[in-house]
Amino acid sequence: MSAVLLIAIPLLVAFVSILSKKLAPWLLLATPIANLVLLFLVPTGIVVIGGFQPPFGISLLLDTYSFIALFAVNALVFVIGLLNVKEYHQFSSILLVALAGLNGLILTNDLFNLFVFLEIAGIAAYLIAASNKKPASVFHYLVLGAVGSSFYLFGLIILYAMFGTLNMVDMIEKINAATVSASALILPFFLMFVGLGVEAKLLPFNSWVKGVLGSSNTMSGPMFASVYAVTVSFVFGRLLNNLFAFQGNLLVVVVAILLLGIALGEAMAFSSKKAREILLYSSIAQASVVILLFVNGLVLWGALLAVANAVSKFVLFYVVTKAQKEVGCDDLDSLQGMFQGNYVVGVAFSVAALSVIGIPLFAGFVLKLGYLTELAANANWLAIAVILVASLVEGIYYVRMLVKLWYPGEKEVKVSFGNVATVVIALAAALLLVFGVYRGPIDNLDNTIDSVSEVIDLG
Amino acid sequence: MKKLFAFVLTIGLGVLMIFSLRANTLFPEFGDVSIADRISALFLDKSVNGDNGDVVFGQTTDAEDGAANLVTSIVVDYRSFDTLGEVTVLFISSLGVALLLGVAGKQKRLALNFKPNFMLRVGSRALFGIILMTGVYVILHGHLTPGGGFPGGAMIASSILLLYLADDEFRTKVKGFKVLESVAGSLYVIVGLLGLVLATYFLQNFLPTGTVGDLFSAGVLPIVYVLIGLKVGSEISGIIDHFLTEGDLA
Amino acid sequence: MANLELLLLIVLGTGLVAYLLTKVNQFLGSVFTIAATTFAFVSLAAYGFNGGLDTTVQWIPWLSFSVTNLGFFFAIIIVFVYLMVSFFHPYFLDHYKYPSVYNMLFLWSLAGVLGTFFTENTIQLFFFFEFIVWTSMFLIPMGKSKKAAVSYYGFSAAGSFAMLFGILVMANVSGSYGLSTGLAALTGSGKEALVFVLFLIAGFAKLGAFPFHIWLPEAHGNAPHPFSPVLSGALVKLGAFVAVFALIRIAPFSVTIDAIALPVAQWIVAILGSLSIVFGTLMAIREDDAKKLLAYSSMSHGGYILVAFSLLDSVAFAGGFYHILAHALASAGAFMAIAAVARQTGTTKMSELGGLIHKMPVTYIVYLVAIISMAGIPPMGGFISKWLIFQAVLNKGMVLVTIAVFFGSIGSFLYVFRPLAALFLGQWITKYDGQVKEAPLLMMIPMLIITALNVYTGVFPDWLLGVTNGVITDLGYPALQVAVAAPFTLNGYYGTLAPAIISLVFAVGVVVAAIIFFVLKKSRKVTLMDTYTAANFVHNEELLHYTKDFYAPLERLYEKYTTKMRDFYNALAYKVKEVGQLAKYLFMSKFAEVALFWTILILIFLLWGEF
Amino acid sequence: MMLLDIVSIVIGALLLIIAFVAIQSKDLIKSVLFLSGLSMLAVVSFVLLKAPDVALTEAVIGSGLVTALFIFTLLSVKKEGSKK
Amino acid sequence: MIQYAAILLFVLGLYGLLTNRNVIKIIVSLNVLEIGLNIFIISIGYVSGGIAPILTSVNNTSALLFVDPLPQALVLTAIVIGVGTTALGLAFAKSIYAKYGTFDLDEVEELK
Repeated sequence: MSAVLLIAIPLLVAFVSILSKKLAPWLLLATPIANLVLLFLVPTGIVVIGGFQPPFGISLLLDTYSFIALFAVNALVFVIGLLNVKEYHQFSSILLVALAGLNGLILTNDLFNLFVFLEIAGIAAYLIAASNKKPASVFHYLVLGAVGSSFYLFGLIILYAMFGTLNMVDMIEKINAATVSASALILPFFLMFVGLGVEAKLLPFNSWVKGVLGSSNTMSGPMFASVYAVTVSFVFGRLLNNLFAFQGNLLVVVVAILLLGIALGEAMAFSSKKAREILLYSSIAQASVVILLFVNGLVLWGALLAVANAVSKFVLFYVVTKAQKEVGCDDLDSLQGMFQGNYVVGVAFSVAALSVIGIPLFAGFVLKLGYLTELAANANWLAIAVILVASLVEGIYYVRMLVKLWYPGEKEVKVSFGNVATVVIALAAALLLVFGVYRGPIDNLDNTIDSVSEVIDLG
Repeated sequence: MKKLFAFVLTIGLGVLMIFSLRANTLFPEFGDVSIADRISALFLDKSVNGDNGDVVFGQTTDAEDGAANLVTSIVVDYRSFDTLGEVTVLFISSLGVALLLGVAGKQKRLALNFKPNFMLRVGSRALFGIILMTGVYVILHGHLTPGGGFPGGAMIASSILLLYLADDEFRTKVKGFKVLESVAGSLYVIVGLLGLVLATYFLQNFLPTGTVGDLFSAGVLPIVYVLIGLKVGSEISGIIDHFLTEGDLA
Repeated sequence: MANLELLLLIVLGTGLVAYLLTKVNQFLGSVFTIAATTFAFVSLAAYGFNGGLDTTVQWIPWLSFSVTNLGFFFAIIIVFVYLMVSFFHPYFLDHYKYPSVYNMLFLWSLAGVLGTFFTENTIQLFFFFEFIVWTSMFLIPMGKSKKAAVSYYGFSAAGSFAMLFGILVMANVSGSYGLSTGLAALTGSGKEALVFVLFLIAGFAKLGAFPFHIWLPEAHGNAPHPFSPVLSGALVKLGAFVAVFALIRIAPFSVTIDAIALPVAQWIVAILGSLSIVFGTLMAIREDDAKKLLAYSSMSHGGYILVAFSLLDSVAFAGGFYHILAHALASAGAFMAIAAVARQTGTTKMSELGGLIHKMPVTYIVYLVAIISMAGIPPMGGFISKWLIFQAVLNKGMVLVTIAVFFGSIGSFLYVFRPLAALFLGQWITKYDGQVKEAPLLMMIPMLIITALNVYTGVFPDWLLGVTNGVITDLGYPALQVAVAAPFTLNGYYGTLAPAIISLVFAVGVVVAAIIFFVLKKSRKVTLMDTYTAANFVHNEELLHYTKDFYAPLERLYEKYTTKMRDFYNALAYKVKEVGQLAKYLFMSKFAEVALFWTILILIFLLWGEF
Repeated sequence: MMLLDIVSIVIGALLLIIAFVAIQSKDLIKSVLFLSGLSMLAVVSFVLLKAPDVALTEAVIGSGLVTALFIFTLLSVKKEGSKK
Repeated sequence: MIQYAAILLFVLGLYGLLTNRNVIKIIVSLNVLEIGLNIFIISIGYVSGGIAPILTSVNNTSALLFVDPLPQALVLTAIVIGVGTTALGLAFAKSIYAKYGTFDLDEVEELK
């Protein structure tokens, strides 16, 4: 039993699945489940591949941090697969490869290997986005993604030339050991930051998001907004805490990018009228918040926020895309009163939205309070102010949206969600509710995650 | 005007990058690289898992890695996991091309504008064989000489491309490619899993590595390279097929 | 329930039960809601007044409570308003889209109220604050307007987020989230001014005071009829609670203005409070919708409360606390009366109603008493509080504030009279012939209780002033002198007040008037058509009473400026939208090139001059 | 040594010129063909930099297959254009 | 020298992406960028006077000076990944043409 199975099994299944169209959807459903089971069986720690000890061979790292992400990703992929298995059965193999790529991204401890998995996940993402039937916007995504990963590779190669290693842990040790001037690291770090920033939806590099998520469907919407978002956040978190040492100008630029991303993301959402657009701009802001937390060294809170956002965004995007599909339009005005016949979905949607805003009783509140406290302890008042103002704006448009969706307009809107979807959405919302009230597990994690940076060690 | 601005901007960036790298004391000057400081120093000596002493072509046996081509040793042994990922990238690209261009319903060849004459047809058949054989050779000797699964597989694909070009009516069996692709890919993963089962680690070389420089040496490396070659060949052939056929849109 | 946390949990639980019961039967659910609020009120009152509320046993981890006189004072008033209003539920629920949710959220927000006032932890304060916001937020759109909820949420959230910021700063200074420890650590830390401003923003926003008053008429006017009394009588007071904290317990500037012996910050708040008074009064005067009119009056009363607490003086504090009580009762009474009218007629527009006194005499009395109290006329509670506030303001010698305070008082005569005249007096609207009856009995009960209390607070303030004195001494100020010279009197700076005697005089006057009106009645009823004034014949029954453009000449003076603040906030929202559009254009419009352009630009910026 | 320097300067300049032409050319086919040429030059530079494996791969995949795919795309489109 | 040419090739690719609005040209620019990057990576491993990292009967001892093989292995991977991206991009180009009848993204914007 080895954590590498989490990557190998989806890959093997993906290779096999192209042989039978009928079997592929079932394989898609079975694989994440198998992974979830495996996740609890495999031992944690460094996983050596090919018998070559790190830093020479490629190694993976399974710790509490990656465990959280893997759990979220596999569970969400299962759920998304379950809800779309009928309609998008021809995407089964692609989703399987995507799953392998995402698991790899989370697990890998090697910078070049990260690039390879970034490409796997990226290409899978282009194809998932292709299900929107908007080739031009996907092409846009493809170009940006390709450029982004080229940037990443460029930065990585410069680092290799400087330090002669590709292993993350080895790299950081060498960086710390060599007394490098901060300016020497600006170029590689920023190139890598941009490369990942494209996928992480950070502000100036994310013009693909509008085209892709703005016309997303029940599969691609949740896939990008929750699964990909959580994965890339975690990868970012790992790099930010184990590799990037932002200083001086670079730190200023990075923080400015993130703060701008938060503020402008919310402003853009505020100025939108279409449900999917509102959600996608809001998720831009949320992604920036998560990464801002990582930049500030709040690993625990960043990670948990990423997961909570993934769950909420899954609910929000699924409901909205489903409604869009049935109504044919996602203008808020044309969806008025859609929860009238769907109380359960409506409540779940409201819970998810309120959790994103960070309102008491829901998971988002506990997290918001947690990270704001930590930021306050670091006396990071600017970040707090921006986040608070942003959440104010966010709250206003979410409330506007909720009120519209609950109370009918002139035309009656009927959307049927089906039993499976209703149950799944309700469960997701229930999770948000439970973790909003019962914060025991979070308190327990406190210690384990804080020690993560120490766990990552060659021994 | 806009173009000039963009030009100045990008070239300026390039110049800045060059200056930045020059000013970077840790960044080696071109050609002035000290490999001993890099992890690849041990790859060259084949002594990652313990010092092996000198590796001598045709003499050293049972090295931790038996490939004479050191690039191959990295690609399919030291960093084999990357290569698995790389194969996956190609796999998913071909899946994607099929998804995007494979229109449901009857498919027909894209008619080329020229009519190939008899000579061309016969000549290309002959050439097909030669290229195919070269491809196979390149794959099989990947661990000894330059080349390997990727260029070899691409050669196989180009030989098939030649058939497409030479004959308007020609179509291979896509289904066959698919099976080949699937089997080759699965076998790669299975080889990796065998490493996990028979030895300790995923993708570990579980066969004896033989003498450096022999054709039958380097353990699983040639096997993996053959699989990669088959997979790459079939995938690229599939991509070509999709680019050269079109659905009955009308 | 002697244990506060248990009580809170029970109220939360009853919310769920109420939801289920209302699903089964609306009437049953509403009765259950009444029972639940009664239970909450009775337990709170029974244990609270004897100091028997227990907060030591922890049922919910992470929460900590403590009973203070201040908190208890606020809580008991607000829970009482909830109790009174719950009697209205059986008659209104069927109008609403989601009746069961209505009951549930009503009770949940009550639980939030219980949590807010007894908290000993700042984060917890924020938690319950926000909890109340979102539970009440969903109730508002069940009324007339969907937009009202958004502006309600917007301002409330702006306030609570400002408070959160203040809390974080405070925690940063003190190292813990304890309320009293935080406040204690704050003094001398150099961060008082910031925290003070942030807390005040929260107080102002929630109270609907001057710069943040936009949501008041929107939310109060458009909320469901039985929820408006809660909003105005109860939830607005959350703002007062926070403002009291900020004004009394945080001393931001050591600089004081010698002439009035007040710190600058308090002086500014007093000025802002006066602005609220003037603004609310002026806006109320020109309002046509009775509920919106009362909302503006709430704003001006919020101003009184702010002025009172900014004076740092025990007479003013007594006035302030008493005003909180009096206004809660009066505005609850008035809104309930309007709700009763709205239920029977279906509208709250003054221009569409008239002469209801013939059909709804009791409601008329309720409303009359409530507005008398609001206007600060004896013998109602509002008079006592205003008397105290006037005394304190005069004593401080603050000219502008004094003018504002008196202006507000006179202005309230002008506006509260209008709904009275328009709704109840004047000409009967024939449209409602045979439709309108007096409100049902169950609705009568709370209205009459509140009316009685309005009178009681005005006639026998001694005991209640004793309660407020407890609060004041807790805050570290000397108690107001009550019943020192004689029983039933209170001391201000300029003489003593004997409310009972004044009330007696008034009672005699009323009796005399009644005798003249009923016994010596010489009047005769004339139908509208029966007229020969000015040689004009009236052919159809037009509405002839003066409810529209009642104060037209006065209004004309400031008409132009009435929308200024609203315009400001609209412009603000519009600016945010514009920024969003601009950002979309700059970062989202074109294809890859835009992103690349920015990347290159940033890279050049980074690399420039690095070597 | 000198020879290598000169050769690399020439190749570097050629690379840039050809790349510029490939990017600037209005004619798509020309642009693709120049890309293929660029790829061939890259192969030469790979050989110069002692990377025969990469050179072989780039020769077969970069300049061969990729160009073929480009051409096929343009071909299929041209045919459609002529149909209309 | 060739290293700097590679960097310039990379930014030239960026320039192409900035200025071109034709789908095919964008993919061409992307390829230019990738070729530049690949040459750069290889140049990182170059050692003056080094030989290709292949053991043969002629140069059979590890005392000889080899160039760094690792960047070469990385470039092999990068090339294949580049092909995958290019093939996919071209497939998207074809479907853009099928849907909008043009390769020009400006016209696509208008047609939307």
